[in-house]
Amino acid sequence: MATAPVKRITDIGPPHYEKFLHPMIKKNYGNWKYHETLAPGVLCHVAESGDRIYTVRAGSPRLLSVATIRLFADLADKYSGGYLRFTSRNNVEFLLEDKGNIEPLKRELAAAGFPVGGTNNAISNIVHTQGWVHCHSSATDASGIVKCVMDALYDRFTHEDLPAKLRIALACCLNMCGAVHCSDIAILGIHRRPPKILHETLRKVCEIPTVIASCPTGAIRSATVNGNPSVEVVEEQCMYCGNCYTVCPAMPLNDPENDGLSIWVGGKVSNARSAPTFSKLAIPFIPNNPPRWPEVVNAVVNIVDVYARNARRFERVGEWIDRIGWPRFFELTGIEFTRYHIDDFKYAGLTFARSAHLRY
Amino acid sequence: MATAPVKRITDIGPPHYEKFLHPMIKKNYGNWKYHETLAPGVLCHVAESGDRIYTVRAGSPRLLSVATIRLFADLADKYSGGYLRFTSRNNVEFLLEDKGNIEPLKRELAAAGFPVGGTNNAISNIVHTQGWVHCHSSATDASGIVKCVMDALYDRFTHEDLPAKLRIALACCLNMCGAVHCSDIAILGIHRRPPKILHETLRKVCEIPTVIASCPTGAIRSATVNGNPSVEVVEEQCMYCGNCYTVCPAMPLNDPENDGLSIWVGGKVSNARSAPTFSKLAIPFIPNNPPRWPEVVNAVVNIVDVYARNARRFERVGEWIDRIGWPRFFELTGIEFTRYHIDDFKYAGLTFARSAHLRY
Amino acid sequence: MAVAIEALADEMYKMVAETQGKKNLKALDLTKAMIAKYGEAECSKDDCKHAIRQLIDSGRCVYSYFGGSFITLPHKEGAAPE
Amino acid sequence: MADGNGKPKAQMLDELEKGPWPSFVKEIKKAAETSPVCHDLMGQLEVSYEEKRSHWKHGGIVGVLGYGGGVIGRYSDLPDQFPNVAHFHTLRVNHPSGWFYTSDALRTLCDIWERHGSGLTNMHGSTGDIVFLGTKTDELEPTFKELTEAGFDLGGSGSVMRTPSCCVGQARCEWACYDTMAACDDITRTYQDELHRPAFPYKFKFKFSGCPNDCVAAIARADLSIIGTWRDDIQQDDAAVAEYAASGLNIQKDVCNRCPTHCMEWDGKKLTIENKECVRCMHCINVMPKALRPGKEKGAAILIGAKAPILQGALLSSVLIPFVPAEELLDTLKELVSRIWDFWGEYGKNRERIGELIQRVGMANFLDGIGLDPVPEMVGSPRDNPYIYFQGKDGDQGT
Amino acid sequence: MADGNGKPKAQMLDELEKGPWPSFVKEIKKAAETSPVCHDLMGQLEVSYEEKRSHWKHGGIVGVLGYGGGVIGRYSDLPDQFPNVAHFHTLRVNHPSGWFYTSDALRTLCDIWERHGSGLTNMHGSTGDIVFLGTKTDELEPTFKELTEAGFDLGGSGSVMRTPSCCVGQARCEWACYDTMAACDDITRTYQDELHRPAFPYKFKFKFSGCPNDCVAAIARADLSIIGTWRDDIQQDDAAVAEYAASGLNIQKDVCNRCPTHCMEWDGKKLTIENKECVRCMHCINVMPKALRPGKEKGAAILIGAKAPILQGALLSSVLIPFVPAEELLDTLKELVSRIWDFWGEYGKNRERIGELIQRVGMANFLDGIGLDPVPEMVGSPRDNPYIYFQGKDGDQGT
Ligand code: SRM
Ligand code: SRM
Ligand code: SRM
Ligand code: SRM
Ligand code: SF4
Ligand code: SF4
Ligand code: SF4
Ligand code: SF4
Ligand code: SF4
Ligand code: SF4
Ligand code: SF4
Ligand code: SF4
Repeated sequence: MATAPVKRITDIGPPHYEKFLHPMIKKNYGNWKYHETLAPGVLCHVAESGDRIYTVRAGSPRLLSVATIRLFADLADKYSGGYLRFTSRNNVEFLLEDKGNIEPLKRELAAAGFPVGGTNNAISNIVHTQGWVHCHSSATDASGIVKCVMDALYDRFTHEDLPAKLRIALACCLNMCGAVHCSDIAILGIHRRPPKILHETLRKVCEIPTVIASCPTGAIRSATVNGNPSVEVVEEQCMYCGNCYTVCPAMPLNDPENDGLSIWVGGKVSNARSAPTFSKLAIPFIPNNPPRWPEVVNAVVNIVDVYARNARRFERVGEWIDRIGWPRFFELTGIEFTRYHIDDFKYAGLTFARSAHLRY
Repeated sequence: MATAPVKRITDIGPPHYEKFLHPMIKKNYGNWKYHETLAPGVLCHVAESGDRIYTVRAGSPRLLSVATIRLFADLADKYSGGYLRFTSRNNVEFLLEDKGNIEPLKRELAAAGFPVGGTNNAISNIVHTQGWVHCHSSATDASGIVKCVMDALYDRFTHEDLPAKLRIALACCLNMCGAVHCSDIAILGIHRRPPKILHETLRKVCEIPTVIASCPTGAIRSATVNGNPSVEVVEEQCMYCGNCYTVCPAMPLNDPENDGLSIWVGGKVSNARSAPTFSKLAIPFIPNNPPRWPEVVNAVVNIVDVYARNARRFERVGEWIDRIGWPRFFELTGIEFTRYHIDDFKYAGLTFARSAHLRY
Repeated sequence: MAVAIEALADEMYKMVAETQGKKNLKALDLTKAMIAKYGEAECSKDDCKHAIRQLIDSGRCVYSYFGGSFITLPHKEGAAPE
Repeated sequence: MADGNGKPKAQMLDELEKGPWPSFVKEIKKAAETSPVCHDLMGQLEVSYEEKRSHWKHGGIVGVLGYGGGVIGRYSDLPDQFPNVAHFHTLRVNHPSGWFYTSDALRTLCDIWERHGSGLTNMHGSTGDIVFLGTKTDELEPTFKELTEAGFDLGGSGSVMRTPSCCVGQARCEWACYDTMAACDDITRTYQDELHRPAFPYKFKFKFSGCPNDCVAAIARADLSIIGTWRDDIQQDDAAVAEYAASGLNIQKDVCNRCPTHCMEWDGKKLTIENKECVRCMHCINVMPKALRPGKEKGAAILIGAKAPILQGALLSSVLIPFVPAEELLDTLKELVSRIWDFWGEYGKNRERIGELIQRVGMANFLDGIGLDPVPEMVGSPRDNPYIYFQGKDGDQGT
Repeated sequence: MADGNGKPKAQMLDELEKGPWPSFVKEIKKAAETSPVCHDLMGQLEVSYEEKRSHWKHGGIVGVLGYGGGVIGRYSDLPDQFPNVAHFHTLRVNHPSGWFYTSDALRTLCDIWERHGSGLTNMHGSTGDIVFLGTKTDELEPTFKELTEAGFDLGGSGSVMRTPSCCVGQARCEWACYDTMAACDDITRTYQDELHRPAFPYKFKFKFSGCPNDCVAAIARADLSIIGTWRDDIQQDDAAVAEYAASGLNIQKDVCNRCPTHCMEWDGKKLTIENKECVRCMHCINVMPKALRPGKEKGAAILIGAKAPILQGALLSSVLIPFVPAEELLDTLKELVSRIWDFWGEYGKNRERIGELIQRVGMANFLDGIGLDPVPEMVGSPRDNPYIYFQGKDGDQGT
């Protein structure tokens, strides 16, 4: 590591956002009155002053090369006075003063392969994580699956014809980077085998008490291996959470045959109508099938389609299932209900059907 | 203990109910069509056949002398062909074929001090337990408090003017004999000090491992006292559940200064509208104040009155609170919200306010 | 060959007598112990049930209750007045 | 008390004779007229009132020959002061289904109890038994003898099947979806041995309610809660609906808006129920009993596991079998119960209720153990945590 | 890949260039035009695709001088095959509040990253950072130098305050009840030390949403979730309501029936909101933005404790302070945060998030610890179990 330069700058924080605000936004900051949607992906926010700012939102793969970022910068210079932003779901938004720039911008984006949409009752971008592109922990890839699923849901991004917003997220392991656990549909990478123990490495790089303490189910016990202190895993007690691997690199969980994905449904974040809630298990396991993961794509598309056909207006996925009941969700989607769906973790008892409210 | 007589009768079970059914009930068994309420405590069930059976329900202290039971028997002979029953809330019901008998029966019941009522949106009898009349475990009396509360709620028994049914129950310790934990209003006797340990008795009558295992919080440890094996209680870990006392008579919890009552609200059993649900803590502690327990009576009457004034039609207590929110419940009733109201047991996290749904 | 009910009862009685004052035994404990000893083929749950019934009906053992029901030798209760 | 038999006056208890609600103190005094035991009960109770504490002691061993349940032993800790209640055991007498009696049956019970005990009862105990409140050890066997001769038997206590109970059901209720009284009686009779001879890890309760109104609170306090319901559509009489509307019922507000699934629509003339979404909560039927009735395809749901809070917190029963046609109920129930009791006997710990055992081993393992397939009706919702124990060996690609 | 530099062709990845959605493979290829690192990334990724497993290894210790966060170390486990990604660390660059940029600012970032790394980014990471994806250890310090000179700094990783983030808020949203961007920026700036130098038991995240729609998912994934709301009545424009009705919106069905507290009434002409019962869920406002608006007395609720499921299951944040007026928000927040961090530092275990600590010690003890009074808004409902630890000494009669 380099030694410190004399005038090393640290702790300056990010640039102040005001430097990056469109003048019209600066002027009307805090004084917006209402908004309208002009087309999928195109919003118009109207200020108390009467000013109007137009937003054009384009889908992004999130993993961007500097070349593409420069393309966005060029488009911003051309159409939105050089002002743009990204959204909390990794879409890019151009902020236009001139309504007349909307169509030309959309055309250029289309030509470059960036769809406009994702607003209102559309499916927006999939919040996701690193996968095989960067993370050691991953039970599956992230970007590849997102690409395949969004290819299949492309029209749902460019049209706003769902009953309500539908948010999809993907995380490549149980750490669940992102708000996967509160998504209308979540795709989650999972391991299904206990960690392998690399005893030699473990001896060198891990603290045994920390490793033992890391296991939520107490599956890890100290053991002597080849005369050296190490650990062993009681396999029946392991539910493959990977926490031991996080604290100790000598306990990898990767297992090409048994790693794969699971699908979760019905979570949400907003407080609109119903309270925020976690996603629930829909499909316990789908094998990894790169490069196009057809089983995952079909599973997600199926759920989206069944939802689109059956839900009422303004019903998020979870709200729809609440109304029709889980038995009917499984029936309509054709998904099999298994022993794995029944909770056996901490709050298990509370998830049982504790009433005679029954639909047949 | 006596030795077995030659022809000892055992395992015969209860008398078959058919022997005790009114002929009209036998005739129309399973063929009732609908019912009407003629007056509080007076129901008329109409059979498909057109037959009508009239029910007159009278309140009872549950603790009955044979003298009173004989009085009921006499009244039954006089007015209902000798047929009567008791309800799941310990009221007595006379089953009349002749409508003309209703008023005379009511008059005689009134004269004997037994009110008619408890149907529909009235307060019915208080389900309760033994208290100081029979149980060693009790932190308070049962019958006495019930008497005082029902004296105060007498008009609510004889009138049906509440928004919905309101079920009160009382249990004299945490064992909660009865459906106390799912009542609109529950009165619960509680201890507030750890058990005392009678080491001499313990040595003779209790198994130490069983005693230690009985404690849900692990507060009991083995200890040597005066050279003999015994146990000790880590006082800060004890939450006075009394389970150790149940398995070992040498660990009584009685403590006149610290025993008392708590009030719980908003539970229900029926599946009507909302699912069955537990009662929640309203008042953590009220001291025992025999013989008339004015603080308890006032607390219950206050909750009933506030509910009666504010709830909408067909809203049970819990459903009403759900609508107005707990903050407003505490405000309207003037009950103080304390640290004890915040759950810290097994499912604590789930009871926190996990949304931005807020009323001000 | 199945173990005779009387023999089971005797054996159970012995267990109860030996553990009296040390450990309370439940009907299930006695049953499981007998099955462990003789195997399900020789000694069924039902046999054990009959043996226990014999033990109790004869007055040799009684049921006691401390938070749960146990099988014990007849004795005067600690709590009963002199 | 006022009869001057040397006991102190029960001044505090006297306060409880006042007021309009029937007084238990009056009852004790009535009984005292023929039973000296009741004087001492009053005396000891007055002391409890003064000292604010119970004066009873545990009792664990008394009972009738051959039975392990049905008697609760109780001793005074002031036996010198109140010798008549030095022993004060209760007998739990199994009530007839639905708590139906004839006046003669009641008198028979009264006579027996007056001869052998305090003459005080609970009609009934919280589990449903007729509770004979207070007698001496010596009187237990004679009381039992007279009871059985009169056709009554003891109920449960200890680690047994407890006295089952049921709502009035088809005897007087138009909503009963199966014969609760017959079921309760049959189960009670079938399992006499399990009721009287403790062979379980802990208590086991059955309660039978004829419909989801659950008038015996089965879902809150029975290990096995059998709750009547129906599978087809609500029976609807449009003319009667119109009558309710005409008579002033606000159908939109009081019926439709309170339907938990909002599956009803009222256009001012016609009520439409989307029965597929109805959860059979009973509300609309309760409000309009002449217009709406449960469907014709009747039966029951079987739920499992309720109990009071000791030790790990209270439990409500949860769905085990979503629907059994009324005709098949008893067979299904018995078949099921034997498998549940086997599993519980095998894996249950002392003082572990079935609901607690299920939580400990996991519902899926319990279902495996009793040979039932998982169905989505069993859950309020599927799991929301990713901590799944996958079964099967290496290389298993399935679920 | 097609450029024939001796690496195997990425046949599987090529499949991911097909289809209408923008392709990350195309992005990697674009970057590969100027960065040889990306060839090896493609190569290793193709191997992962073939073998269905990650080929990255943990890396824990790399970083820039003086900071303990902002860099995630990463090494290939196939370094011989793909030497250019033998090291492949990421830098987390703190984004400006609201993810606003000028084209120039973006170009500056691109230039720096092209010089020092793979030229691949995430815009943005799930926490909100600009993620510079992949470089060697040697390049970390030079990258950092150029970044700070350009006015950018690193974001968080490890046991630090993580990069706070916020919704677009008052910059472009009519519903923002406080200035999310200012709050986010202020907190980020105030706690630079906590962001860069790990001194906590574990990570700590802030997220700021301007209203209960919660467009940054604060309630699901921030240890401190600041969610805008209002205290007075919804602002209502009756004429605009009528317009919505006229334009075909079914106000009864789509607005009133979906209100969670059923506190709205629509008689066909006039919409009446019982504001006392409104829980500020936003639904009606969302549906009729021209007719309804949040009240005028604006501020925020502060919630605490959300996190992902490792280890004890996921948590949602729960209400800590029900309402703080917008003007007082930052002061209140800072005062609160210092007390929370003190408590956490005192009692938190390694890798224990604040939400887990609260569950472990109990909310009431936590409140005592940070000096806040309990209020009923903090609970969904009061406890339903009777296991209360009463405080105070013998003889304490109070509650
Ligand atoms: C730009 C963005 C905020 C930002 O700072 O980046 C944003 C902006 C708006 N949101 Fe959002 N939301 C944004 C992420 C979210 C999220 C977070 C997420 O998806 O991870 C949520 C919570 C999602 C959830 O519940 O799971 C979210 C829940 C909402 C809702 C509530 C919808 C509901 O019925 O549950 C509304 C109201 C509505 O759409 O009617 C809303 C409404 C809006 C409005 C209409 C607010 C306004 O008046 O400007 C904005 C345009 C919305 C649109 O896309 O139709 N926004 N919004 C985010 C765009 C993400 C994207 O690229 O798609
Ligand atoms: C890069 C990023 C995913 C992404 O592709 O966007 C990420 C990547 C990692 N996360 Fe994360 N987390 C990222 C946002 C999140 C979020 C979302 C958020 O912050 O809003 C969460 C869920 C919210 C939360 O904090 O609970 C999240 C929950 C975790 C956890 C589980 C923490 C927990 O308490 O449950 C871990 C495990 C850990 O900390 O050991 C983790 C650990 C990791 C590590 C450091 C893996 C590890 O065990 O060492 C990953 C490094 C991957 C890599 O190679 O770069 N990451 N992680 C996100 C950070 C980018 C950024 O700074 O903007
Ligand atoms: C007689 C009895 C059954 C028995 O076998 O003994 C009974 C009988 C009837 N119940 Fe019940 N219920 C009886 C205990 C219960 C219980 C159990 C309890 O209170 O412990 C419940 C559950 C209470 C709860 O949810 O906490 C109960 C919840 C209902 C309900 C649902 C009310 C609701 O809206 O939640 C109805 C429907 C109604 O009243 O509209 C109902 C309705 C009825 C009807 C109208 C049924 C009928 O058509 O005959 C009966 C007359 C009711 C009345 O009192 O107005 N019955 N009913 C019980 C009388 C107890 C008493 O003396 O007061
Ligand atoms: C008599 C009765 C109360 C009453 O006044 O009605 C009663 C009285 C006692 N119950 Fe109970 N329970 C009575 C119905 C209940 C009920 C209600 C029910 O059965 O529907 C419950 C709640 C439901 C349940 O079973 O969970 C109940 C839950 C308990 C518990 C807690 C059990 C648990 O698993 O949580 C205990 C503690 C124990 O078993 O050690 C208990 C223990 C006791 C003991 C035996 C006290 C003890 O620890 O030894 C009490 C004897 C009192 C006495 O002196 O007679 N009693 N007990 C009820 C039985 C009368 C009858 O047979 O009809
Ligand atoms: S979800 Fe797991 S595998 Fe994916 S980036 Fe986060 S820690 Fe890595
Ligand atoms: S993967 Fe999780 S459950 Fe399995 S041993 Fe590691 S820490 Fe324990
Ligand atoms: S609630 Fe407690 S004190 Fe009351 S009767 Fe039951 S066990 Fe005894
Ligand atoms: S009263 Fe309960 S918590 Fe206290 S020592 Fe006894 S068993 Fe433990
Ligand atoms: S539970 Fe149903 S069937 Fe039984 S009495 Fe109550 S309302 Fe009637
Ligand atoms: S029974 Fe309940 S759920 Fe079914 S329609 Fe009637 S009110 Fe609705
Ligand atoms: S959270 Fe509210 S204020 Fe912020 S962008 Fe979303 S809708 Fe607007
Ligand atoms: S904000 Fe939500 S709760 Fe309030 S009135 Fe509107 S829909 Fe109802």
